[in-house]
Amino acid sequence: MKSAAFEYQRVTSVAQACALLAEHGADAKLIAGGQSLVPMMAMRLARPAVLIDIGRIADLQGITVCDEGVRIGATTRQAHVQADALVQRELPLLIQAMRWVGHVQTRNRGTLGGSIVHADPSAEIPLVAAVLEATLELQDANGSSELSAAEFFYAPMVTAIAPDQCLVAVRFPVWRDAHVGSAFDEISIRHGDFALASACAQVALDAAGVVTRCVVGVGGAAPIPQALPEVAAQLVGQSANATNLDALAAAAAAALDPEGDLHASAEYRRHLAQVLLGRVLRAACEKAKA
Amino acid sequence: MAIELKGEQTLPVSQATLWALLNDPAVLAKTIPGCNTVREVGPDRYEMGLKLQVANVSGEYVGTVAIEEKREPAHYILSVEGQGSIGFMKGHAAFDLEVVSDAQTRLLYTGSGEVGGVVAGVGQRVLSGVAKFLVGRFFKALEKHIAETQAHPAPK
Amino acid sequence: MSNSKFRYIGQHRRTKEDPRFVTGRGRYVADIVVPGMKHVALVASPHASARIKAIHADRALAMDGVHYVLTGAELVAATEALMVGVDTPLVKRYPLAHEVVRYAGEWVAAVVADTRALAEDAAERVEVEYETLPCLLDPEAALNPDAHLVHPAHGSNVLYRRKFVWGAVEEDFAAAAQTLSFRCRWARSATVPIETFGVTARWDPAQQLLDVWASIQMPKYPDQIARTLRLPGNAVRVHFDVDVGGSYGVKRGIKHTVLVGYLARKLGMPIRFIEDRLENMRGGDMHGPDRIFDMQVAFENDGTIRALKIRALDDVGAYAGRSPLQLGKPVGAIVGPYQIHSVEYEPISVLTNKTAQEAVRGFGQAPTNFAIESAIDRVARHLNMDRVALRRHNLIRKDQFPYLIPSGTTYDSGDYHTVLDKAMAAADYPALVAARDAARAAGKLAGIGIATCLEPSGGNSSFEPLFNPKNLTTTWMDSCLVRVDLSGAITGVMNTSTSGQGHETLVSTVVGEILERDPADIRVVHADSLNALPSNSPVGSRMAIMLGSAAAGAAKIIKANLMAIAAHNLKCPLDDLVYRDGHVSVKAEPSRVMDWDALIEIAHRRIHQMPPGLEPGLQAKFVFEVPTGGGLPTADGRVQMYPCYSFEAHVVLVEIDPATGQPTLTRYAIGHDCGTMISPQIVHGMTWGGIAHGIGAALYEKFAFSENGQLASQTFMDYLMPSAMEVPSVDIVDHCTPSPLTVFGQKGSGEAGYLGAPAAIACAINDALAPSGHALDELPMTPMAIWSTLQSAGSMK
Amino acid sequence: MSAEKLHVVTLMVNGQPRSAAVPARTSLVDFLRDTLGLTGTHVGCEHGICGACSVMLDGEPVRSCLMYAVQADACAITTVEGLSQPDGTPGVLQDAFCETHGMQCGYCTPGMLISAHALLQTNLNPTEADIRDAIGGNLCRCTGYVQIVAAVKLAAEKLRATGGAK
Repeated sequence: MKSAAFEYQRVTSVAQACALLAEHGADAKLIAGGQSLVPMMAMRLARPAVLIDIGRIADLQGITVCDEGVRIGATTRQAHVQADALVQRELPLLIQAMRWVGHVQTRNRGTLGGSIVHADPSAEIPLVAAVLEATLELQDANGSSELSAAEFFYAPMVTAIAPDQCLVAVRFPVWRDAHVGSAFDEISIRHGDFALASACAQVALDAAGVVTRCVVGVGGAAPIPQALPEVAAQLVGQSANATNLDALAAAAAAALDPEGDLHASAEYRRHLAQVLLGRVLRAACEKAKA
Repeated sequence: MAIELKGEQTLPVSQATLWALLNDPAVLAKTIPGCNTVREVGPDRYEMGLKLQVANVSGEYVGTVAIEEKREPAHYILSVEGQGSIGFMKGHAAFDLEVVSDAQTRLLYTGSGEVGGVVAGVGQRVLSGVAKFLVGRFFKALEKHIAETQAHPAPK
Repeated sequence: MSNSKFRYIGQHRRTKEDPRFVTGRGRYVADIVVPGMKHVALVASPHASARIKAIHADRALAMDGVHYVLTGAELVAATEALMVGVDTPLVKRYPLAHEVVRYAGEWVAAVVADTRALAEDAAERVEVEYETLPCLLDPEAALNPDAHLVHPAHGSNVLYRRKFVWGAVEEDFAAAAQTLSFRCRWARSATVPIETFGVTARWDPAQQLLDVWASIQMPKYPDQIARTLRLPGNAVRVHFDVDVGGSYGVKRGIKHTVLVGYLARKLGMPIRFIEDRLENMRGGDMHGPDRIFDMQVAFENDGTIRALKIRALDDVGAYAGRSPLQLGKPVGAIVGPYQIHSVEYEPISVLTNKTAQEAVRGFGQAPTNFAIESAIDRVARHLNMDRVALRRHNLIRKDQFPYLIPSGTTYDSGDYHTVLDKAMAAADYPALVAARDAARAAGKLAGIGIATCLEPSGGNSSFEPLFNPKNLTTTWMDSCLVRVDLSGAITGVMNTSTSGQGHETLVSTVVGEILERDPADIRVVHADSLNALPSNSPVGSRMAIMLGSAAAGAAKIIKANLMAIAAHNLKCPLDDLVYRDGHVSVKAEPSRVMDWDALIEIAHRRIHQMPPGLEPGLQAKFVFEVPTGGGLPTADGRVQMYPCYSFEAHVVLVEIDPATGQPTLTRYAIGHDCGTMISPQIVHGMTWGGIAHGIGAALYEKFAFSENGQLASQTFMDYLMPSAMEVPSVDIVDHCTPSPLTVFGQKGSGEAGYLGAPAAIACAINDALAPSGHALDELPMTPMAIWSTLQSAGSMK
Repeated sequence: MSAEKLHVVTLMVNGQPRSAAVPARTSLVDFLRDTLGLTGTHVGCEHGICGACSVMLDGEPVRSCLMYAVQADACAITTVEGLSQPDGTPGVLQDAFCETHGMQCGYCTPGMLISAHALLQTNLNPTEADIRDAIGGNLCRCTGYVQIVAAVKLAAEKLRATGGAK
């Protein structure tokens, strides 16, 4: 299990990375943490001719405040995201998700952006990005562009990112509402495994306990990390004590078209999605009330 | 791992045109995802080179495509078999062309495929999703081809 | 436990091997660098069943740094077929496929290159043309007369099938008040050590000698390598001083070594092959039993179990090896720890187009225990009887030992009721019941599992003649050599490699005990196979018994020699002398003493002071035969299988999230009796490890195949071994019923925990499911399987 | 030998500067083992699940099969060999593993020690749950983890008593 030979280039700027991507196109691949890419290369499923190491570009790392909330550099390590005080304060949902992401050893190397670009349909960080409607900052040799997370995910491990583009940062909106609650939950066979299904939600309540904003989504139960805006919309205007959360979850799950695999049939995944949606909606409402 | 696929797509061409397109190796070469060479090796039999790149996974396959059980202009079975460094793939799909109107044809497909080798052992979790994505790409390419050829009809 | 009669045995002492492991100084096969060695990568079949039409190696051979591409045709011509455990000479097997591939992942060609990476580059460029053949995956379908034949020359897919009837089975069934029957299934899992198999070989043409370093645990490994390579036995030197990174049965590696040995000799280059994880999972041939049990039980209304009928259909995959014999070992404990009057047992071993099966911890006993314990639970549920009471009613009583079971084996000793009581006390059974009932009241599913199981130990070969009448092996000896050098330092020499069992600690403890010298100062080394005394390797929970007894035997000779030297020099009859701490004194006159140094000095330098007839120097070998061994089976298939029977009683509480089917083990206790424990820390460790492994088999692990024979769980992403997050803390309560057959009363413990954990956990899950009226009879009991069962029960929320 | 381009990798390993030229595709674990001869770090799965190859990279535990040696250029690595006392005898954590017999075959042990070491760097008073979480990414097939958890507890106790000196 040794990678096929490749040419290695460590770059010190995004511009350099983009220039190389422009030159080599689909034959090149960016690497930062490599926690998903390296095993695929070891099995020779992935075999880029050129590996462009963006792991040391300072511009791609770091967590800062931005207009809509928090901006996280694409190659910021997952462990740093998890330990960051700003993220802990402003993005509780992302923090709740992080404990399900791999193991401490992989979080130390794995990057936030790497997980999003890898777009595993069961991965936690892409789900949070999709549900929170994060904005992805992309760059290529011709300049910068942006995509909303809703436009980003196409299929399992397939995204809108072009072969010559580099994800630069992800901007997560922060809710300034007075009463916000969020929840992330997941079923995996063992801790740290790919989720059989996951779900997360965030709600905001007004002083009367009525839901004013809501986002919700499921992972592992669709080809992509699936935000469910219609479900969220149905909750807005309802009391946080709404009794129809399970019905909402059931309706949402029924509309999903998950794939079955070795560990979970499509039917079981749909069922887990329903259970988890009910749980996270309820938990988010409870936390918002508290 | 076995992969089951089923679906339909309505295309803005007549049944006869669609039939011709689906029997044209040049069109197949253009629309089958990753296909880079097609060489006719017999009646309704082609040798095909495929370079598939889905996300991080890339695989090169060499194989054959055969068109079987032809019932012009409404039905055929497309069989594909390929082998490459990351394993083999094979599959077959039945295509049924239903007339919707003079300018519209519904293409119904039902098929199954299997892959073997490392991909099967490692990628079982996402194979079906990826296969569906590739079918989608095929139809997008076919629609694009139709749009192009309708705008600029190819000389006979 | 208190072992006041022993000085070192049974005491908490540090393990001899650990310091080198914690400092990164273990010496595993992949750590051994032989100058000039080249590396192998394999071309594996992507098809489960296909004819090889052609192999084109030119593109690979044209690459810089690539030395050779070996294919089956060459290897088949140059080597003998690998040994098969049963009498099926036409089920031929070679390290590389020849003409036909029979499972996905089977080796088709081997590439030799300067580095492993280059070898993999070249392996990708070897083009193989296949014509696919029908693929057989279902073991029941394998029995059909029109099934695809995995080995057409053999004429059938059945490797072994026999119906044993021990006792008046039909009469007992007819006379019993009740009977029940069910089917249960043990999934294909294995021990999957964290180290894959690896081997390096070097051929020395001047000496005509093949040196082999391997990650090995295999009886008669050097002999098999030599025979297969058509070399005399003394032309193969296996270095047993290689640390083995876990095995628990599976590190057999014959085909790997034949391949590498052939290449080393052919190419005149040292050759290394270390399996990568993909090669290991799909083509390492280390999958374990894959078994369907059809069980019938005859019993009385008071719960007395009269008779059993067991049909065990085992899917061994595409080749045989020793795997069919895994249906043989359970013959020696076919009634478990219970007084069951008669048994019918029909083991059937079939071929399919799957990865070949090899020995796995317990050699087939854990699946059998799972089936027997499932039967016991079903009887209890059927009679609405308490499962513990039912077991107590049927367990063999302490006063009944030695106890002869219907299949011809005598159990040496035991006190099953006491051990069960201890386990129940450790688990605080009433509290456990209360916790279960509280969980149920709170809307959860919860269940308690009990399993009382045997660990046959002292590994004998009796299953070989039982399953293959042409095989008349009746001894499976093991040996030890003990040497006291001129300085008085003691060295023990063992004759096999070790894969974590702590044999150096075992030998030093035993020798120290006999010679009354501190084991910390006793060195233990592993001979190579040309220096070694006979050994049958650490299989079948045998080393405490076999190596322990051999070491004790050798040490006793040393001690006797020291006594003889003292008697000669003190001019005193032996009976008047006393041995203490290595010094010998006259009982009646303690001041008349010859100390250790003086005795050693005489033994090594002063033959004039030696008693007549005693060899100078101070070393002794001892070859120990398996106690109770030596017999061949009777015509009706009765045989004394293993000598010593360890016992374990598991008590486990499982809670299941009714919404998701996800189980959690919330409490686990085990009562364990393996007689005298030589090193309690080692025994406890193996027991905890065995339970963790059993948790894997019960809940997580399965080599799953797709409909077209692809191994779908080829990596650790899909073959799920439990981590510290899944394995609970487990309380072990010891009990000691010494074996009357061994020198210190020890029994075996290498399979402890694993032999009962899957049974106990399955019973717990079924107790949790019982209120739904449904049962789950297939391992692993995954969340989806549990959920699906509940769905069918219609009790889901 | 084929002419694969070599990259010079220079890093600190266990406090010593080391440098060697290797192909870009050489994984960090192969570099440590085959190039530098530090065979204490083990290869278990090469796809990032088993944890046997864990090493400290700039003070944090990582899986050395999941990165290329070139990526570690100029970094500081601690392997299991670096957990010992300067004279090569076991450090406190290693000694605790010997005391509780927190291993059998020893193959997962180096990775286990690295993960435990990383935990104890930041938490000298770990609960059992903390310990299990810290070693949750290291598979052991021998021990059932009980004696490993006990070893880490014992090491924490000893380190608390000595103020953290190894």
